[in-house]
Amino acid sequence: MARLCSLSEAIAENVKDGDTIAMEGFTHLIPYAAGHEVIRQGRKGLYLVRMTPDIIYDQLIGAGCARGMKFSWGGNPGVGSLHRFRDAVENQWPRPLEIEEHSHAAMANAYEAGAANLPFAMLRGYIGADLPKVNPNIRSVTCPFTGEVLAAVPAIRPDVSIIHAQRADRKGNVLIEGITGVQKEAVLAAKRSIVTVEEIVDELNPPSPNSTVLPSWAVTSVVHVPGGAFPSYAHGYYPRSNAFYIAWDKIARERETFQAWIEENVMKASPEDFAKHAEKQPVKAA
Amino acid sequence: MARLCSLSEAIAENVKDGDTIAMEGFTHLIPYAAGHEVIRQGRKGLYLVRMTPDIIYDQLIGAGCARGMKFSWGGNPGVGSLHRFRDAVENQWPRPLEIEEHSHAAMANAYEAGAANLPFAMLRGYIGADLPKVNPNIRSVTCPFTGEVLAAVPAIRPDVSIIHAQRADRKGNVLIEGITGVQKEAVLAAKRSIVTVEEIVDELNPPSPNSTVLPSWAVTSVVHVPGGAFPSYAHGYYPRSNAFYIAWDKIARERETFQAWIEENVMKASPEDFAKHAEKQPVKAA
Amino acid sequence: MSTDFTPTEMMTIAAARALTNDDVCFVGIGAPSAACNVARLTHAPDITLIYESGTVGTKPDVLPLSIGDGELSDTALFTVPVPEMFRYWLQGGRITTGFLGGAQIDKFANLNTTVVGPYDKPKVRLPGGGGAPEIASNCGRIFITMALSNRGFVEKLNFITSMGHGEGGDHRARLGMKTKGPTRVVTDLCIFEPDPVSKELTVVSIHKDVTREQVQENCGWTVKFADHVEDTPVPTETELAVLRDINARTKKAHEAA
Amino acid sequence: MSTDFTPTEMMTIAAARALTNDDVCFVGIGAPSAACNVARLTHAPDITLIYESGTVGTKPDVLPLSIGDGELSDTALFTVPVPEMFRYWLQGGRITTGFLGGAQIDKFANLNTTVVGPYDKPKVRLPGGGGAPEIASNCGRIFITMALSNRGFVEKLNFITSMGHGEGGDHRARLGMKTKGPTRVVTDLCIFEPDPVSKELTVVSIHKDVTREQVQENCGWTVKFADHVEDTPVPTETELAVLRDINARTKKAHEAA
Repeated sequence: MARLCSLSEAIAENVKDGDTIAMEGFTHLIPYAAGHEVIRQGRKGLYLVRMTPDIIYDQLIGAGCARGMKFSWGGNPGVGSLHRFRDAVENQWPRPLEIEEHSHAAMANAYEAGAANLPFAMLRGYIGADLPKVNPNIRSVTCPFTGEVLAAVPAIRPDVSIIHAQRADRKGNVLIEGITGVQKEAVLAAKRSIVTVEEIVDELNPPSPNSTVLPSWAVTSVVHVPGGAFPSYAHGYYPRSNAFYIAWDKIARERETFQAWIEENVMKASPEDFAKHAEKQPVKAA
Repeated sequence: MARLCSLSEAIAENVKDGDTIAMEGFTHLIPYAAGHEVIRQGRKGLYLVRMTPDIIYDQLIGAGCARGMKFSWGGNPGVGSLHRFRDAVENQWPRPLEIEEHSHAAMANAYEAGAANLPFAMLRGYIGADLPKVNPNIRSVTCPFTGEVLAAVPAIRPDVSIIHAQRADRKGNVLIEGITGVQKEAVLAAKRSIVTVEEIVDELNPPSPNSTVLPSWAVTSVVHVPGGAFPSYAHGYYPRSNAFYIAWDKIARERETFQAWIEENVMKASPEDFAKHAEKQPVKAA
Repeated sequence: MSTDFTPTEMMTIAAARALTNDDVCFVGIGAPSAACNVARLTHAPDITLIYESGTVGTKPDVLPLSIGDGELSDTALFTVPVPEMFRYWLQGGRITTGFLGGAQIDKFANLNTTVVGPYDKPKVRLPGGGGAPEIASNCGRIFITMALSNRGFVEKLNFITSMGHGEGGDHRARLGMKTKGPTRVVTDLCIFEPDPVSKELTVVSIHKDVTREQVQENCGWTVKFADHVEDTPVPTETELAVLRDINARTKKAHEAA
Repeated sequence: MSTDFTPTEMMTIAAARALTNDDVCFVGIGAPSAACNVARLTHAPDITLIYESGTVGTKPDVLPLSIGDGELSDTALFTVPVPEMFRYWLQGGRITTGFLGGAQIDKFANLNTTVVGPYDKPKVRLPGGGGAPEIASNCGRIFITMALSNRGFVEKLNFITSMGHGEGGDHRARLGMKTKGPTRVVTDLCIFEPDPVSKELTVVSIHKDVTREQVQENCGWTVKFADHVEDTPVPTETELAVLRDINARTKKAHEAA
């Protein structure tokens, strides 16, 4: 059963130096507060996994927490480059970053295979593309019925996955709504998992019998962190701060401005500081 | 885009003699009205696919529509045997029935692979079981990363899939709620598809953004057939007639009583006759 | 303490007792379903019951006739598509206990629900495996419940639908399975558990007023008894009341519709 | 008819025109997203727009900054998990048109969004492929839109992120692909289509007040022109009004939050 606890406890108990870690959220519900707590606790040597390493991983990479990254699209969505990621790849600053690069389809299938306890995923993919030439973890498998050759990638099985969700009940059952990305798969594929939520409620009351629910017994820790997805958004709670995504480009461009920002907004801050972001109303009700 | 039409048109246009056909519904939302229309139109040589061939396929088999069947559990759920199925397998009456037998896990994965346009599905399955000895379509595939051997089965790609759902809008977008079984996969895996629905509405209004919806452009025909899932049930509309499932055991036990029932309730009946079953209220509101 | 109970009631209640609040249980229809819900309504209110129709955390008020009755979805925490049920939840290794019944069982707790007689020319064509082959291999452990009879408990199965302990010993481990397999078989006369080494089913407990001779007469192989065979505690009044209540509600509901 | 428009406006509108009501379109972010929504708000109101975040049949009122803005889910017919999007909908062969942009393109409409320079020691590390490799192979056809420039339209790519026509000719078919690949590349100066046989990108239409020399100056390879090169019709007042409206709403929304 999931343990309801503080964010510092959840990170301390579940995220170890050297872990393979997935913080997921496809633009929506990105667990920023948890990412900041990982930086504050000074984790080192993490192997980061994420389809779309955007600002959250730019921060972890720039803060020196990461030794490597598996990903399929690394950018500031709609804005441009991730400067800390580029600085690590191009100049090994603050340390070298080993990368393993896939397509979205391969990553999504690899999470799916992890959740399904399969050792690999297969897809009709990578045809005519150059990634298989530079990534030895893109192989092939032959259909035993038709002889067709398909692409194969290893399943993703993180030591720990971290996601943010709308709400949990007091037993630790979690509801996710809207763009759910690969979050359910990331949690089910992982050995341990942390879910930060906007609200803890008495009754989960999913709007549909087929809503996306993670039962308490499939989650390790549940933490109440209102606003914890800022500057991404929580469908039904608060909108995405596009302005922050645009502003990040300037903050992250230079090492000094980045470090000053981390010092001020991460090292000297706490999870409770995210609550103010939860107060904005979405432009449209969910 | 889906065509809204009558049931007789939908079956006439989409179900051909000799087709591989899947009528799905995991206890819930079984497309009985459509099955009866197939019998009324006298289709022959159908290759039936269904995880749980219960009464609906007992009727098609007894009526002589089928040449073969792929399945994983053939019984009258909670009641006992399918007497028409057994008569076909044990005595070749009214004609021989070629069978290909799988486990639920394999069938579910095979539909999933069909929907995903893969030639086969893999699973951790059939370990120590005898089915692979009698079914040459259970093979194996080796993980190109770990060397692990997994079971493999061909994807299911029906010529036509038929399901029943709660409602559609006037454009032909379909909503399915409750126990959704493998219906979405069956439709997406098929060349053509028919969805019978309890209601046609102006606005689909799914209760959750993540509700199970089949968009109009992924469906061939949508038909309004209230009560069309009787004696199974439609979540939110009417309950399962357990009494009919129990009664079927006696009806189907002898060829004569079966044939009399089909004559009276199928050959002399019409899709509109199902409407009376839609009037019963579920014991619990959905 | 009540003494007025049927063998079937004893079987269901004895089966229910092995379940705990922490179990995430994949429930077969029929006798397993009754046992799991009695557990939920007595000593294990927080048990998670899962049916292969995709219903997770279900709390039915009446026992389902089928694996996918509306009652299961109405009372579930959530309901997933069937492919997801078999992929993420069962194969994903999330289920602690699978609870199965069967038409036939052998002394290594292998089950047959496929055919009696040759597969190609069956004497009796049974429903088939359904979820059982992968429930048997992917759940943490397996409980089985079925009435003891010579027809059901046979020396050799015509067909292994789902593997228990195979040929016994470390057969499961040799096939790469990391799960425990059948750890308990509850009948209307006694309870079997596999011998720790040979894995042969061994009587560990006998129900009230049942003799060893009756057990042997109703079993198709030469029965092994444990060194110390317990007396199965008789049903408590609460257990019996709960079971009879749910059976009565169920009968009424199934005849009504 | 308006004459007061920018090359970027012309590009977006020309790109929008190729889409129809019957299209099920997988929309890339940026220029493709603007074009697809202009099509939806003008001549193709029933077009189905799909973003890789899992949003199906979305009708955003402002253009999303990211592929998964809340606007997309709020206005979608439904939203699916990302693995399902790539498995059932894209790989499932349900998408008629994929609409991509890119950092670099070659004359066979192969795209690079991965690296400039060697992969191991990149001069510029670009974001990577994202959905593009499988969009390019699994959609019925591909439209591409990007501004014409020497840096973007290059003789040889350092890296093929997603295959267009590969080495040209029947290269796609030889690799077993049954889809058409890129059928149109819309720039701010002209429109290319692949030659029916060689598959080399060929200018088929030039925008108003643009010369062939300008096209050549801004393209990194020796440009082929079709026998008959059309004049791209200038934007209509409706097209321009719709594009400017949505751009204005978008700017306001993105600066607000």
